[in-house]
Amino acid sequence: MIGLVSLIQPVAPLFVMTLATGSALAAIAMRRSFLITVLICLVGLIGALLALPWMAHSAAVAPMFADGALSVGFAGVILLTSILILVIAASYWRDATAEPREEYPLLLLVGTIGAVTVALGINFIPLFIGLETLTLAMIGMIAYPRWRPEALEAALKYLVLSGMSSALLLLGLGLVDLATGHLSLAAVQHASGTAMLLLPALGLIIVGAGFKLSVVPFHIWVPDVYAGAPAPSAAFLATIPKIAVIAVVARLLFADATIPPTLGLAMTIAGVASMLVGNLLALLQQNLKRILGYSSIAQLGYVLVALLAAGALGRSALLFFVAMYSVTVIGAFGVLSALSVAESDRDQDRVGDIRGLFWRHPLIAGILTLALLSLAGIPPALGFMAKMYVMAAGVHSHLRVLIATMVVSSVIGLFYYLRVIIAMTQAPDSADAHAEGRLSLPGNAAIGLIGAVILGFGIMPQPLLSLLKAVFHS
Amino acid sequence: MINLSWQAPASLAIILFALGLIGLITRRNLIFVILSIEVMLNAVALLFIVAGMRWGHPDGQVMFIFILNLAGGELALGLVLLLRLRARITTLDGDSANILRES
Amino acid sequence: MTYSMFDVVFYGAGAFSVVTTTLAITRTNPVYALLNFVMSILGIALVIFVLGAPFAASLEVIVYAGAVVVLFLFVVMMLNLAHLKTDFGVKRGRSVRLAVPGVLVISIIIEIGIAFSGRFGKETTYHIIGPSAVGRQLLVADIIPIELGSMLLLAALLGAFHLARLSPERGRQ
Amino acid sequence: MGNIIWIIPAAPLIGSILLGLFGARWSNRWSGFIGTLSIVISALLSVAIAVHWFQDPPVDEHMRIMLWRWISLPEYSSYIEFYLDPVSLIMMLVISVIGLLIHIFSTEYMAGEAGYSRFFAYLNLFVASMLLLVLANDLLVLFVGWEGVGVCSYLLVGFWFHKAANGYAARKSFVVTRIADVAMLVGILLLSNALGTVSIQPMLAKAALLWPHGGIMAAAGAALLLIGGLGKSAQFPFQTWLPDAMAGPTPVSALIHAATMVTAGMYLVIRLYPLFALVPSVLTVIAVGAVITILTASLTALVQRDIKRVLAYSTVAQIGYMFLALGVGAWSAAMFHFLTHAVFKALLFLSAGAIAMRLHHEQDIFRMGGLRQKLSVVFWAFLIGSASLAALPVVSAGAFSKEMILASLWESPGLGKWLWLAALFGAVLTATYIFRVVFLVFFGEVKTEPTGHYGVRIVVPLVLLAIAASTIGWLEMPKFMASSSVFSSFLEPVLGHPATESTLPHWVTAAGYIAPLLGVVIGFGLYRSGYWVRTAGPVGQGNDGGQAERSMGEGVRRFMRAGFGFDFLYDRLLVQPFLWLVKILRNDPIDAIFMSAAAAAMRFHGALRRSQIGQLRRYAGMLALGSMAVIVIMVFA
Repeated sequence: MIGLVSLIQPVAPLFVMTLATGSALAAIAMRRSFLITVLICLVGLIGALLALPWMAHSAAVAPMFADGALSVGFAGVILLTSILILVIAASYWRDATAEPREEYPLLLLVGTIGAVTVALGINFIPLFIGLETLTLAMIGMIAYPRWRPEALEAALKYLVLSGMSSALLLLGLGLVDLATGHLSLAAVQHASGTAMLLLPALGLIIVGAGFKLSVVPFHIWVPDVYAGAPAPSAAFLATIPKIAVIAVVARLLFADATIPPTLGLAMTIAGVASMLVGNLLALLQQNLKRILGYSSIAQLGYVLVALLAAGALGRSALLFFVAMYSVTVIGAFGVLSALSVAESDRDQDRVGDIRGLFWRHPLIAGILTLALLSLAGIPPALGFMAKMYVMAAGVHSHLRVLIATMVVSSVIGLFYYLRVIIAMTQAPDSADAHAEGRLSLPGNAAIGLIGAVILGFGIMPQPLLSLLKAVFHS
Repeated sequence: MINLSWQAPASLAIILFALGLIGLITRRNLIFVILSIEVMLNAVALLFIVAGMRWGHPDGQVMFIFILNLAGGELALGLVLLLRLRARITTLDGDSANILRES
Repeated sequence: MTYSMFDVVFYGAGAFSVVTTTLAITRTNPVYALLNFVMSILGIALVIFVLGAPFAASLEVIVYAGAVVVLFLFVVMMLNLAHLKTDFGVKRGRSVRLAVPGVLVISIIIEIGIAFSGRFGKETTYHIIGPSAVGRQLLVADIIPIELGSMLLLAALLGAFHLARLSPERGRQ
Repeated sequence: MGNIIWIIPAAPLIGSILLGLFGARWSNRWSGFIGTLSIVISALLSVAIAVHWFQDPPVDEHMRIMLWRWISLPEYSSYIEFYLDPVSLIMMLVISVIGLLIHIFSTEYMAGEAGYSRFFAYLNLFVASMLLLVLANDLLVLFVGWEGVGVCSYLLVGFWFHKAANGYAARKSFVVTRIADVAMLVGILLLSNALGTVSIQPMLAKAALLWPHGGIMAAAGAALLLIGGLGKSAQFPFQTWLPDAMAGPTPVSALIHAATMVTAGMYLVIRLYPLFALVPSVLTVIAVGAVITILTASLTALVQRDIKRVLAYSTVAQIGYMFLALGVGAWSAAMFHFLTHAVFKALLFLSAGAIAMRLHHEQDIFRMGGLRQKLSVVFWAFLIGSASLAALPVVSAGAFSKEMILASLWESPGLGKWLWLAALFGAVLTATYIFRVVFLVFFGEVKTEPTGHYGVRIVVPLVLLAIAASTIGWLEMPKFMASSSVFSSFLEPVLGHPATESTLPHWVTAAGYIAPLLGVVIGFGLYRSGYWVRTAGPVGQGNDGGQAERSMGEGVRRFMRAGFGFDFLYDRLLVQPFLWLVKILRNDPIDAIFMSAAAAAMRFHGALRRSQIGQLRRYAGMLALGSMAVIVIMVFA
């Protein structure tokens, strides 16, 4: 018994979620019920969240998993994000009764298992397995509305390109193994510089991570895949894998006080390019999902600034920014999915679709506005605060080029965020009448909560900061 | 006496990987694109075997098994997507799957 | 330097798999390509065997040659693709584009070659890792990742299952 | 008393949220009521606080009301905190009271417009942001309000969004001010980084302590903040957005683009004046820039056809006077001119709106005329406003404030006399262009017949503002008249004693009073001679006047006929150089800089877009190239 506990406790959240997956499968086998599946998955996610503190206090250590506060905190952020996405997704699929939809929450749950594995893993084996579990689950989620050719195409693109990036990543891991004989992150950390093989290996690992983070030059797939995926899947895609990978990178970078100069150079170039390219590409875009995709490219550029800004300030800036980013992005995609009908041929993702939204659904429009303001970094919203912190951390670490780019790209970015906000206040195109989704109570509650978080913590961020501090510095 | 060093098989793996990459970048037919990914994964799997050989640890083979795992999963999803897209992409031409793009 | 039987087998099988892989990715007919791919896999399996990993070699044959390629063939048959000959999609006279990936790949090889030739001398360490060692590693040390591997397969299964199912009300699509 | 101060910005904010959420479902009447009620609350509380302040001033003449902690970084913290001192008290009073009058006016003015509740939602939000701006104790909170008013201005200028030109104007105003705002944000970051705080009072104290007089850090910080202020206040070289912003509804022009938001730049400088006082070079820049602003804007105003554009240019010029005062360190003179200007310019804009209401939204002064009898209320209102703008002695409020500025210019060392001369010349021009409007609109024959009538909600604000515009100047009178210095002594705890010791030569004072009269006379003379009508310029060309090319002989004839020598002189001295100026300004060289930045962004956008071709193979190739690049960096860098 003790043996079992010591086996389970260090990976308790994974255990809980796996259990939930099994139960959900069994439930589906007995009787297909969307509601029951969603509830089981929800219970699994919440259970995993509750299991986190138990795991953190574990005396035993699983061989390939971390128990540092940083990993636990990131796992918590992933689980919270997943719960929100699950609620939004449940409301999105609610009316799609002609299609079997029980697999969707399951895929989401399995994907979250993968992401938590990545966040917790310190060995390349769980990192790799987790990442690929996440990827395969996401392909299923992207292609889930299989009656939409766009969704299938997006899934295919993602499959091929992520397959390629996984192969490159694996090549890097293989070279690490070949060079050092170890598959742990520590092998890279401590052996760097001793073996020639490690340099290209590290480069290839950056490629793999960069693909999942969608920083320039590995951003090329983002707009197409986001645009093709159904809104909840896009929300998942835009947040979960990124948080998971950021967790790994942060653990790598924050463990040492200094960042190797070549790595720093690569990250600086990627950061500058991401901020500029992301914001420039979004300028005249008419598709909201693409806008959010491009915006996420730019936001990840800001994340790189926070990652490069070493020290306590950079650390808290990173955590704050990641929390802000995931909440905000889910809010934006949540609004899109609330407005969309799953069974239709496309989501309500054109700028034209939300024209006049303020007069139809002021609350929903207000939340989308808040989310966009947050992404743009305009004061009352949480995003301003997060950007402030990142900038302060950057200034503190003398990242002049990055900070200058950040300022310039923010100005460019403002244009397209405001364009969307303005569109919401304009009179709707009467010619372009379309089916708009009914709003469900839980979905609305989730979006409303997100809106409250963005505004509330934007004005009064102290509680959030204390929370993050309590979680990450415990 | 065996005097095989690790460089030669590792180079073989890299060459196979490169072939897969070439196939992926140049072929239009999606069957070949997916085949190329399999080639790349296979090559990487070989690389892990080589690493295991060099250091004498079973991790290489463990990774090999996981890569097989991934290759199978990815293949299944890729092929089923092809089946679904068949109606739209009559010749399985990857270039013609471009509804999603900057117009 | 004397060459042992192992060396001969390794170089022979390695060369064979390179040739067959090249053929596999350049055929226009998918069936021929797959047959070449099977050949290449058998060659690689031999290489793996020579490298002292008999368990992995057998898996290579069973899973890749047995399952992966057969799955491919099924799909090719279902799609009735054998007659479709999609080429590289490069118009005549514009083969410059083909040079780009060529240059790219060659430079990757060169880079890694430089890395290989770095400071390593010729090592001749050679370990045979039998199935029992692998099994112990898998089921004792890596028990959690193995379970997670099942999650990976489950994710693929769920997706493939959902996508492949005929739509109940919308009919075939 | 102070602990309820948060209600003052909160009430309009809540009003705006309510209107935003439910306005579409409410009747116009109810929307207007809620929109106005929220401002009534703010205005009453502001007045109550002011009264209480006079009866029982707080210790140290200021109040700090902390609400909660906003940002806490290791180096510095920022609090959501309000700071009330005489300066912000006056700003608060002006914003809430004039805001209230304009809200009342709007309930009638906007009747029948689509988006009635939307209008009040925006307007309430604007008032809330503006109040936040002036009450902020902290540069970051101030910046929040700063951005908030910018967004509201954008929304309100583009209120009639179905016209493409309005959208363009809105965008232009936003882009231009935004560029300035970036400089300001950088300035704030610089100051916070250097001084470790953004809380205004401690920051100023630290700056005075740490930085030498004329030091480079102080200069950089002051200059960056100044750029932000110049942008918001539409001063040279950012003046181009304000005339275009007249595309918005007239009450918006009155509130945002005349009385309150555009003076935020001046407020910023006053709030931070100890910082600016450290760097005389920046002050000189302010003064010289202000002179350029005053002269170009006044000259431009002289040839406008559109009544609102005349007022817009005059706003630019009047804010130029405030900045001129700032440039010579006459802080309380600037504040005083802000106060009077807010009153008379709001009055002028509302009058213009009232005229337009009755004339089918006609804004061309050459299609008006003879409205003196037809619209007598508006005539008197506009006349009082004009007198105040022109600074006619004794009868108007503007005279006292402008005189105060002129006096402090004369007394300031260095460039002072030259600045005084320029300002005096500007005063002549001011009187000329505004009385040109008065004569053309209210005298002569009727060109467009007015229709409809005014309700009480139009008349009451006009009357109240008109009374204020003629009496508010008595708060501060020159020594030789009544020795009333209520205003400057009220501000003294913050801004120090005004520099104006009555050592002015009498002729200087006299010149200050005669200049406006001279301007009126010129305006009248040119009106009588028909010069204005002849030089009206083509219809619909906003900033394109002075087309008249005159022969020498004709000029002499008109000189004889009109009995005023100014016509010819004016033509040669002003119109010809002005034509040259207009030729340059027509292409808007400053505008071109802003627009080329936008164009460059678009160029990049187009180039990058082409990479998103949608083809998998191409994407794979790009991914491979990217990987190559990373490996190259890692291996060879």
